[in-house]
Amino acid sequence: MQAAVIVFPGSNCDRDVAVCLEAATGTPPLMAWHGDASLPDCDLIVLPGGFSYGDYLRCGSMAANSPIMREVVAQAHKGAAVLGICNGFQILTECGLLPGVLMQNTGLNFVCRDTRLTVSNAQNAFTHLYQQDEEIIIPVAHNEGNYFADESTLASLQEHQQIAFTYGAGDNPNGASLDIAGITDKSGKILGMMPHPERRAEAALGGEDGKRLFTGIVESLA
Amino acid sequence: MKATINITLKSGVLDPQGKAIENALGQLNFSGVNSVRQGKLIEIDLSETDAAKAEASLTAMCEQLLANTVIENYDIQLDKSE
Amino acid sequence: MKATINITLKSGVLDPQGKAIENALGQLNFSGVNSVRQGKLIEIDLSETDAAKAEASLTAMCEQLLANTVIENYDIQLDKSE
Amino acid sequence: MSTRLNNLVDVTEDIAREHGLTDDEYKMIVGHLGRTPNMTELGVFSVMWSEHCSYKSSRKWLKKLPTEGPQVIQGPGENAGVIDIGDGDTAIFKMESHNHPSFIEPYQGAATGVGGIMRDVFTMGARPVANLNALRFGEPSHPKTRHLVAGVVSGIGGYGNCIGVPTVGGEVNFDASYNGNILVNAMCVGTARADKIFYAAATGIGSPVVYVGAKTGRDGIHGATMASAEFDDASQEKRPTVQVGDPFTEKLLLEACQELMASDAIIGIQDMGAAGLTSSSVEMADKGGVGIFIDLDKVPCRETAMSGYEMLLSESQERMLMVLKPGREAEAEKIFHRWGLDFAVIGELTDGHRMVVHHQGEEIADMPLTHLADGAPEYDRPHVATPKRPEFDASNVTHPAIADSLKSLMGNSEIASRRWIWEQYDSMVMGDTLVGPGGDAALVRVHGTQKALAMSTDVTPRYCFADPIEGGKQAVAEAYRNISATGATPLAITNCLNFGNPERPEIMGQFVGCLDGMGQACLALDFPVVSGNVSLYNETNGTGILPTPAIGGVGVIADYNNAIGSGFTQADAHVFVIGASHGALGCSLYQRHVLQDEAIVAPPAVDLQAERAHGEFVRATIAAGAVSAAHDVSDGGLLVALSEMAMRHGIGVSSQQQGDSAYWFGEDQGRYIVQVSADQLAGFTTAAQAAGVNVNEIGKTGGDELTIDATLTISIAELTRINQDWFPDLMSGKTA
Ligand SMILES: Nc1ncnc2c1ncn2[C@@H]1O[C@H](COP(=O)(O)OP(=O)(O)O)[C@@H](O)[C@H]1O
Ligand SMILES: [Mg+2]
Repeated sequence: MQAAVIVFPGSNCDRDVAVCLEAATGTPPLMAWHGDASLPDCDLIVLPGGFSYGDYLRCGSMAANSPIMREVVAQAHKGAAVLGICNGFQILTECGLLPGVLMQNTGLNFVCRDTRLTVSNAQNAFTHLYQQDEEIIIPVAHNEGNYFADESTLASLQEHQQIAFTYGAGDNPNGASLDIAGITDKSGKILGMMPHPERRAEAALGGEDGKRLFTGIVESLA
Repeated sequence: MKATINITLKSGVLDPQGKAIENALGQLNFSGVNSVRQGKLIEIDLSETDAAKAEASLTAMCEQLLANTVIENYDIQLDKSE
Repeated sequence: MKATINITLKSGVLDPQGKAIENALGQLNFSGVNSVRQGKLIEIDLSETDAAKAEASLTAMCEQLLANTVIENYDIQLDKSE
Repeated sequence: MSTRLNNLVDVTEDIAREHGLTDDEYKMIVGHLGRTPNMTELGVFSVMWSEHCSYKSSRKWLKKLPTEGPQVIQGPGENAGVIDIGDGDTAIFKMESHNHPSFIEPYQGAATGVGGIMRDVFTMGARPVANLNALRFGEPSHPKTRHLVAGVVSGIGGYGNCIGVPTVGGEVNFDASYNGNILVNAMCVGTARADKIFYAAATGIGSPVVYVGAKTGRDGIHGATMASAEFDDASQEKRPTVQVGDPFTEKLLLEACQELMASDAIIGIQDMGAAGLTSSSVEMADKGGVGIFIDLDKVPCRETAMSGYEMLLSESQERMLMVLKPGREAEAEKIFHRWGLDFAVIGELTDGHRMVVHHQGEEIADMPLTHLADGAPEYDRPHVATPKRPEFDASNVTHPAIADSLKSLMGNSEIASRRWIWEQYDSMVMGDTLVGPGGDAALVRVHGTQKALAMSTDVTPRYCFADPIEGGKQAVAEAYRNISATGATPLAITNCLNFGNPERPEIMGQFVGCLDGMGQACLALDFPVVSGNVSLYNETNGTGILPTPAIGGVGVIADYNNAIGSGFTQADAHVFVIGASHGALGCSLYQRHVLQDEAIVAPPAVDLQAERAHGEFVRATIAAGAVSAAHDVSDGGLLVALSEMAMRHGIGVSSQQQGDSAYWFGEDQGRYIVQVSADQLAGFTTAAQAAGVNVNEIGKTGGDELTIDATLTISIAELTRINQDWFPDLMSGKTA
């Protein structure tokens, strides 16, 4: 199985997620540079957290327009699984692979802390190792994680079971609509989420709740 | 040719920054502030001298990069004085 | 009375945002972009109907809160049409 | 202003004074040059001879600090200190102030402070792995405080979060003495392999001098001089010199430098910090014993028509100067261009120990390097020792009920949870943060190893004010204690010495006293100084800040699985106090904030022998598995420490110990509270006897309350609420 992590200038969770992918697959992922116009065929493409291009205009907007993203979109259309974490989620919405947009946190501050998440759909390619409605703890770290979409988009997300994770009651760190923490496309193979599963994939770092996401997708793709 | 692009949130989209400014103005005892919205201002200096061409190019920039049309409107003003 | 406040960086102050947009536009093959600067746009709706008073109050708001006068300039435009 | 900053203006004594030079200093410069300096040369001399760059008031005393030990690879004198952490790994760290810029523009001031200290660390070949910050603000109720706190915190977060280095610790105090002069001290810790450390010294006549990073603008010209001048109300006028940080560019610079450092193309490298191109080129050439030629026409500029003076003194951020091996320029250029950064060969090393600068085809400066680098006069400023204070007078004091005092302390500005601050910092990025903010020392794993670094910043300014010597000792001892409480071995410290105007003998006396105390503690605890920074003239309208020698300590634990936390982890465990409790209320938070007694009395004395013995005992019992949680006793004394241990994981504690307010809130030094599980009890007490350490069982863990028989019962939930609410309430304008 071939996994790749896209490295944008300003990505800063690329190494963290590579460590988790290597633990799950047994081999280090391919680290793909943003400026490359081509990308070997991949089974899983990860857009890591960070501040791509400084996130200076809108988070993820410049990365979404980078050469490598044309490749990522093309491979996604051919069926590759895509995981966008934090900044990666922002990039996925900016490039249209996922609907909606991530706006500034309603608290107006960057927030880094553990959050309680509910696995709202434990059926997709990423989440199948969790129990439906299981509560897990995964940290967030972002300034723009407030998921927003219009009413009809939100209704459609619900209808097609595209909401993968929601923040636990009273634990929404950013004001996201419907407490949305992560969504997928209709196929369930493209997942974008604000919380960082790679930061909770090892007991020494506080817990292993994030680990099943990586082992889960690797199993699905095997 | 210089252009100014105003990027504002669509009405109906919540604007926490605007709201925060509104509250802060209240705390500073400015009264009679009915609402505040915050947007972005982008000033671009283009080599293009033809207004129509400049406008077309700026529109493309807004659509592709500068604005997220899911939540934002944009308004292009060309400074034709030069 | 409605007002629009444009807040821009003073000249000479580093504008990483503008620079980044400039680079991104270049990557998207928009040519002839000489420079980009990014600022803020604040739209305020005031109860005040007297233009002079509104302007005075807006100036105070800019000085105290809206603009960081260490590095930013502000420009107030009143919409007198109403 | 820029029109005057060029060589068309003739230098006069008045202009020299405007540059912050005394008449005598100016005469010395004329003497060294053998002529009147031109404007550019005057600018260069003035920044190199500023307090900030030359340490002219502090050098004499800094030299007395212990800086050696088997663990020290590089002590003071480089961009950052380097210590050996075993297996060929090193930790590289330093702390630096950005006080004045942060007062003028809190967001950018703090952000560029973080950016600057990170460059000091990665310049040496290290990858930064942790940031800490020591902050002091004015009274919570002061009209500027909230704005400054909000700006500084978001600036620190804005920079560190973006570049992707976790901010894992720090400290915050509020005191009226900082109303007009906040302190923002940033510390960065990095790691590198011992055989891949880079130094500033430039050697090899003819080697190319290379500029990389961001372009040069008119940012912060005279920033270095400004940091050495007292504030007055008119200083608002100096505003346009504020620098703006660009963390994205710094991230690119970090990655590009790391990539080039993997090769052997670099001879010397130095970040452009205070006094920018000037100080970096002077320092590199002087350390290498060579001369340097610079052609300013090659310098990448962001603005038009910059004079040579402006280019040399600009403090634009995110820039580095390197000397490469001849012939390696192309390969280096390729790397920097790939990262989208400027790269320019701007000069070369020369023989003769001079700095020669050309601009627009003309020679605009020619100066002897020795006099620039080390030529500033060293001042032995008059100092008067701080008078010894009386002991705290306990007679005639009416003590409130202990429960009320505890609640008041838990919700006090000095003890209230700092969560509001540290939730704005990404404390977990890089995937190695084992213990982030909120504990004693932070613990960060050395990537890919079993080792972890323990880090803490500490100083208690109110002690330093009352007794600089004891306060200086205490700051070092507390850092030692915080690190020991995790199980890690304290190895070395950095410092940031924030004081008022050194031209006032009583301030100089504080400085001398604090350094004396620090030095004694460093020696006694084997905890040498490897880097640091001095910030003087922290005064507004003649009122100085509390003396604030912030200490940043670093330690290591060989296997992070053996490290422990500061909170109770189990019920029915035994709780011991290590060290004697005499009820020292002098300068305690209890005296200040509960009794509202502002009298300046003697702070608790620091027994360095006991500190060392207790620290060694705690580490040994942690290593032996006898102690499963440990917390040092500091601000607020025993009862506050117990509460903190209970709140951490919501596990209560009950005590039969009978004690008065002095017992529960006294701030005697050298103490820890530890948790010992029932099956480890015998081993623990035997070890204590063998070590001759005073241990005293005061209670047992369990339940969800803090209970002291016949004295108080408070739920941990209530303590937590009181402790958590203060900061958000302050920042939302509810209190203050
Ligand atoms: N208080 C101090 N204790 C020990 N070393 C110090 C102290 N202050 C400064 N130094 C050392 O002096 C050197 C110059 O410091 P500084 O000017 O702050 O560095 P930079 O040029 O990076 O700004 C550094 O090596 C620093 O570690
Ligand atoms: Mg330096």
